Amino acid sequence: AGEESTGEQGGGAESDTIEGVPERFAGGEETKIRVIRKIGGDDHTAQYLAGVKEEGEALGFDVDVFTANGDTARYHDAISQAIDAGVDGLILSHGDDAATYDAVERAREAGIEVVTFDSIAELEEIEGVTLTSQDDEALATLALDQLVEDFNGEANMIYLWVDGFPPMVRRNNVYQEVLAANPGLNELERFGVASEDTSTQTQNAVAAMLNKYPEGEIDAIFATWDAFAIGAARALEEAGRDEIAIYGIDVSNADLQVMQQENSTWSYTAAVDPKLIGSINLRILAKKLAGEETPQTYDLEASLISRESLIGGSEPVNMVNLADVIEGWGISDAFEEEWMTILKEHHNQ
Amino acid sequence: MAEQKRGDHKASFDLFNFLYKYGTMILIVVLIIVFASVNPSFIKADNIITILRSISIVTIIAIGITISLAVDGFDLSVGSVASLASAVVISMFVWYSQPTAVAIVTAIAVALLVGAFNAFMIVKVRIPDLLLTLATMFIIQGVALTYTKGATVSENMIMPDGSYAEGTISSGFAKLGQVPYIIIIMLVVVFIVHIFLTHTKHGRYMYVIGGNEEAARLSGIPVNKYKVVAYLLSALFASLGGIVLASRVMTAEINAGGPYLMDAVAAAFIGFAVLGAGKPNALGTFVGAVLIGILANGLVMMSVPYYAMDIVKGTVLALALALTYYKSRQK
Amino acid sequence: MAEQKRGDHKASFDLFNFLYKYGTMILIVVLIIVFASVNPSFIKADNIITILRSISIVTIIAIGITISLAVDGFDLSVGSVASLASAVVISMFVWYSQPTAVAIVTAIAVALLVGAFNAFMIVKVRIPDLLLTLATMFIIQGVALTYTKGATVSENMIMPDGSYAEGTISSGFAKLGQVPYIIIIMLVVVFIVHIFLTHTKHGRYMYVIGGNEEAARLSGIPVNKYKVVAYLLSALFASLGGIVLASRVMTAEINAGGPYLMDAVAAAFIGFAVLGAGKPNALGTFVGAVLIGILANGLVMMSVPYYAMDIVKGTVLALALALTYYKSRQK
Amino acid sequence: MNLKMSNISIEFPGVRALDRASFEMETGQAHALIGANGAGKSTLMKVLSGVYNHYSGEIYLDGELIDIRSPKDARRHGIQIVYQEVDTALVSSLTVAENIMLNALVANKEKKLMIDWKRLHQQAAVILETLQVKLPTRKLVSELSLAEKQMVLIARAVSTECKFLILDEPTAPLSMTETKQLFRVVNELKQKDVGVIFISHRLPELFEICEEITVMRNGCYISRERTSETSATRVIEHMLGKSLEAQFPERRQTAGEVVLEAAHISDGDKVDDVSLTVRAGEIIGVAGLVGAGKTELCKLLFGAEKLKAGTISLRGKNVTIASPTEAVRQRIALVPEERRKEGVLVEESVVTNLTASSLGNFLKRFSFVDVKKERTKAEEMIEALAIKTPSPAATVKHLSGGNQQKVAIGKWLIADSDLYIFDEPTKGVDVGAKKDIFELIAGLADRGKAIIYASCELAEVLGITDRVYVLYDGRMTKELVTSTTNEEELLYLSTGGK
Ligand SMILES: Nc1ncnc2c1ncn2[C@@H]1O[C@H](COP(=O)(O)OP(=O)(O)OP(=O)(O)O)[C@@H](O)[C@H]1O
Ligand SMILES: Nc1ncnc2c1ncn2[C@@H]1O[C@H](COP(=O)(O)OP(=O)(O)OP(=O)(O)O)[C@@H](O)[C@H]1O
Ligand SMILES: [Mg+2]
Ligand SMILES: [Mg+2]
Repeated sequence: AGEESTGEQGGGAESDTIEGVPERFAGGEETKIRVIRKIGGDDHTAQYLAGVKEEGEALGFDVDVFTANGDTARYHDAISQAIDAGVDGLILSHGDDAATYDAVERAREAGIEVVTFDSIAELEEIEGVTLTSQDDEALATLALDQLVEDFNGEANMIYLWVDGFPPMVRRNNVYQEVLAANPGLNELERFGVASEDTSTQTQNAVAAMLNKYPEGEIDAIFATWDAFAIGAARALEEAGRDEIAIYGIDVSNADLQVMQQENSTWSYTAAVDPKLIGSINLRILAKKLAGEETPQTYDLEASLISRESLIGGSEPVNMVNLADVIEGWGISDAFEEEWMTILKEHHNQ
Repeated sequence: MAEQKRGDHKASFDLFNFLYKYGTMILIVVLIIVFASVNPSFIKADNIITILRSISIVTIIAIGITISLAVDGFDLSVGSVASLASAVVISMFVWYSQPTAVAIVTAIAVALLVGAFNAFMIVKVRIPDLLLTLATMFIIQGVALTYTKGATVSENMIMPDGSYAEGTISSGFAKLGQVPYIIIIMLVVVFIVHIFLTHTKHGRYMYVIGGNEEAARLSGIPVNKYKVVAYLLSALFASLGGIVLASRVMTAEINAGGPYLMDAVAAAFIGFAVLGAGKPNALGTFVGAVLIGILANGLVMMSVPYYAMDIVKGTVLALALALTYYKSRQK
Repeated sequence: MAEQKRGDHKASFDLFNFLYKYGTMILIVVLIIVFASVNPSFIKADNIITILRSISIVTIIAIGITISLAVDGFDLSVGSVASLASAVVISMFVWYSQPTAVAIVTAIAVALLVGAFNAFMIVKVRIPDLLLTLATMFIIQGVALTYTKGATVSENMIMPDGSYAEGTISSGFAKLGQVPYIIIIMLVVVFIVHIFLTHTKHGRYMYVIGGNEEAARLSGIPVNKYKVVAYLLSALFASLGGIVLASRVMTAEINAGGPYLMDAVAAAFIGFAVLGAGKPNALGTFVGAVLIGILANGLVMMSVPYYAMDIVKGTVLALALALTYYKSRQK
Repeated sequence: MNLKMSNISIEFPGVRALDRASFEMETGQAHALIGANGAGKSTLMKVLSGVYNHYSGEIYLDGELIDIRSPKDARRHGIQIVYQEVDTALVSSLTVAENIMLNALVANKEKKLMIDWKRLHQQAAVILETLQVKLPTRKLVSELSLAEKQMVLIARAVSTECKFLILDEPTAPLSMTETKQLFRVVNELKQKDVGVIFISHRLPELFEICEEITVMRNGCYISRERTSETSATRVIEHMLGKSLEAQFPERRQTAGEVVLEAAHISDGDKVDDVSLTVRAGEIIGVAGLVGAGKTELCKLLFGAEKLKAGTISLRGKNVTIASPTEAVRQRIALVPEERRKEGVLVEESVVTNLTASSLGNFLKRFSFVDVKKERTKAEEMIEALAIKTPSPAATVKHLSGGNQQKVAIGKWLIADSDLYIFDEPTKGVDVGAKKDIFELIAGLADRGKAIIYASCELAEVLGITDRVYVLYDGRMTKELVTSTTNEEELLYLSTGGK
């Protein structure tokens, strides 16, 4: 503590410069970051945004977050506004429409650094943009491989999937491949909606399917989104059909809660920590602002969480202590630079 | 209109009268027959319970709308009130470790505050109900989001300060959303409100106010008081819907109640004509919800692609309306 | 009501009259001053263009609603019609490699079919507009979803048979959604509909019908014809909104138009009172949209958390309504 | 020109509203059409103006058979109508000029797309001028008085070719001066060789303005005579099918203790410093022209308007009547002027209407309505008042005007109030039903009820009341004892004389 106080007394002029960090941040001027996400209203969004905001504020940035709740034009309004406002960095999530290309191009022309998450692939063509994504292929493969293994490639399944979103399209591609490779896999029904009450609608729909297929006729449910998996899990619980196993994708606190419930049939879920995605997105952006090298694309690694591993311990598992159960969960030193630690410490005082 | 009477005369016109009264019922029966013949498990007890369970929340919320319609009002804020109630009740358990009674009472109290705000603005400031409750809808949506910081509230969730939420949802509360309780709650709500609206003085007054407010006022009926009560009841049932929803899903998802608005409105409107009531009524609302529930369930059973379901749902709704209104209002 | 006249008497009442007429305008000015003083870049040309662009689609759709309101109707299906039009126009380019004119004309034609369906059911089958367009909303949502098989339509998309879509969106079409064209389109729409409603025979007939349908019929105005036209126009502007939206985002996402419904309704309702019109009017609707747009933009500028924005939006809406209606309807 | 309707029949469900009715008249004169409530006057005129197309019978214009099946047909032949309920024909959200020029605009042959607003207002102003009516053309119709609205409709009627003008009960809501104004306009029209068909329940004015009179009863034509060659008693006999004995019942004077005393009350707007007292068993009149503030005074006493100054005491105790609910609790009853809008619940059954103000007396436990008790009481009342209704469960909107009024009164009889306020209870009611209503009111007074009777029908006020307060422009000009005054004095005071 003594050192610090002398440091502060030491040089009035230098008090503003921080040692050992890139020039860009040494002066301590404000760095304005805008995070704009097209989809909203789900837990993934809340965690992702929390991840970006936490990491950014730790680094002393001024982070504003916004979700357009699925309204594409509003999404673009927000991007335009950010460009007008002259922010330093922009993190765009779910820019899956063609117009995102122009938007990013304009941002780049205005000298704004851009990192995107789960957005259109064409953005690669733009100089200096980093495209990050959850590795959807890996997510789907993890879950489906487990399913195939558990049933030796012979199962009657319900497929919960909705079209219209790039990650969903990618997950479906894997699913189709796995189906083709395993003739014993048989899709009985499929369902999926993307709305504000996806989980409840799924719950009702799965309940109806359960009545249609009596015990023994369904082996597994493959849910390509946790909102589907939650709905399915509740439906199974309500119907007392614990013979059906759910293989899901994505995870949240509420999901972990459901998975850990007694008699829960949600056996596996493949996921990337959404909060971690947020943090890494921000770190990449910080590196860009610092003028450092960044890759053009980065896929976040996926893990498979099993129900067994969750209920093994003594206390309930949530998104924080999930790291204790799943190796490598929630922790990544990807793009973590020494100067970031210094900067965080500086702003932590 | 006086023209409606004409139906008494000719046999051909009686058909329309008949359809007006029984159209919705017939449609339900036809749907049941069609679905059951395609897939007999449709009419098995399990599935009937599934259907009843699936409509229970919509019905409870729609009953609230029915009451606001009875005084010729309209409450668009019910969906967001349900969201808020569900967030409050779960957070009471999870964040504040409150007992069940406190959690439920708090959620209802918050909803009643919203109802009181609606009533005040409509009755005193005289903003047209549709507009005001539209504004309230936005406000309460935002309040619910702000309250939960945009996150799903669930057991063991991580709090802003990094600690865990330690509260648990009581097992008693968890029962509310399960069969048979959830169905019983719905039936009790429908029954009570039906009795209230058709057999008590207060219900009678509400209809009278809905029919002609000025005449009701000059008959000595305390119009404003009843309107306030109607909006309070509307908020009460919306919060009950939200609480049952919370119990059914054991989490409070963001804007969880929002999507119920449209279905609840549709149920209440279909209910107008059921048995020729010609005005908002609890039994009719229930029948409307049943129609919507049967459709949603039967279509899944028939493996109709999800994206085509809205078409069928909308078409049947239009059909129900056409049956009800065709000729019945004709000159 | 005769009571309104009293306003002429006392000075204190004039204030309310003044607020009724200019309340919304004043609110807008106050908001501009507040936002600009917090962040001067709010009133820079760039940001004003951003605001105008952001409200253009809402305004175009709200103008359609305004026309349906003018004949005392209501069209809830505009959001889904916009979705459908956006899906059709993009698919015409991407799937069928059609020229711009064909793509646009097809999208409009499809929307007009929906408008004609609405009009037929409302005018001939006599289903109340609110109910029928609610049903249509579901149906068209489903039709749009089915048409796109639930997928986003965009250039180079993968078709069901595994091949790539080969069509491209013409650069001419891409311009529609860009500044200045998108703003020009909006202003032209507002201007034309304003002229149409206030200065042409047809517009006046619509107001007459909306004011007193029976009187209009007895005067020999072909009421049904105008109602049909109103619903067609409503669908037309909804599809125009959808087309502009498609051009702006260059893809057709599922249910892309859905979120516009509520904002468009709010804009049209706020517009009622603007300049004391007392009835749905195109300029008022534009002012209403400006109010909403300024709010949305200013709140982002002020770094209001996204989840609290709805609160402010709802509150200002309520405030605008309260300014408009308080005392103006008082006994 | 000669207009002739013959053998017109029309049926509504359960009602044969017109039964081979006929009617004949010439242009250039006013022709009265009279009959009891429900006789079919309005229906006949609606046939003539093309509202109904499912009638049988023929219509001739100058001996030539014409076919009228739509309002357009009627207008093409120069037949225009001003409806009994003016609001049904006006667009209140639009201006005077637009409302006047509506038909002209629609009929306009030149297919111009744009509206020339300046010309429109000029044309409207010209029409108003020819009728010698002063009205700003840019005013919204919603801001007009009832009489002004009527003038707008007449102006509209003459804006296009008009050979026959039907006025259905135009004077019912008009004041004396407004009626004079209307008559002037009618005479103006006669000069222009327009034939005016004049429906009214006020016999004297028919004799004043009309050359001929046609009487209808039960959907049938009864007689056509020149007014100069017949008399009121003869016309009434034709109307009712029997002669009418004394119209006003005998009154037994038994004024008891003071029930209501209002001192210097004002509503800050229409009613200004009014004082009055009513005793038990007494009928007091509130006389005044339309617009004098009678309705407002009645509503003020009933708590339906806010009291700004003054005090009201009931049975000797000062009270604040903040709402109609409070008034009912204090056993005050108001039979309002606007029957269909305020007096009855048109969409509800007769039973519901009759018990609306006293439902508290028909309850079981937990506020459950005792349906049996309620119905029994309603049936009693239906019988006592001789309300003509198919059943107690019938919807009130299907009843005729007079019977609706009886329902509106019956509601308060069941509530058993101490003070009854009647606001224009005989408006639009035929002479036969009027007599029933007078008897009812007198009966109430005989049973010791206090009664306030507000009306602009000065003759009726004189006939039924014990004392009269005259209202002029919201102020009470004088208190009179009925037996010592006459119509001239009332009229003089009502028009501002001191
Ligand atoms: N649209 C209708 N449907 C059913 N019955 C009707 C209709 N119009 C009129 N009637 C009936 O026809 C009869 C004649 O009614 P009409 O209105 O012509 O009477 P009126 O002579 O004008 O009476 P009033 O003096 O009360 O105005 C009444 O019994 C009335 O109930
Ligand atoms: N602009 C208007 N439009 C419709 N009705 C009106 C209008 N102005 C007045 N009336 C009606 O005409 C009647 C007389 O109006 P007002 O309140 O001015 O005078 P009043 O003295 O209370 O009436 P009255 O002398 O007939 O009892 C009332 O029943 C009122 O409802
Ligand atoms: Mg009549
Ligand atoms: Mg009056």
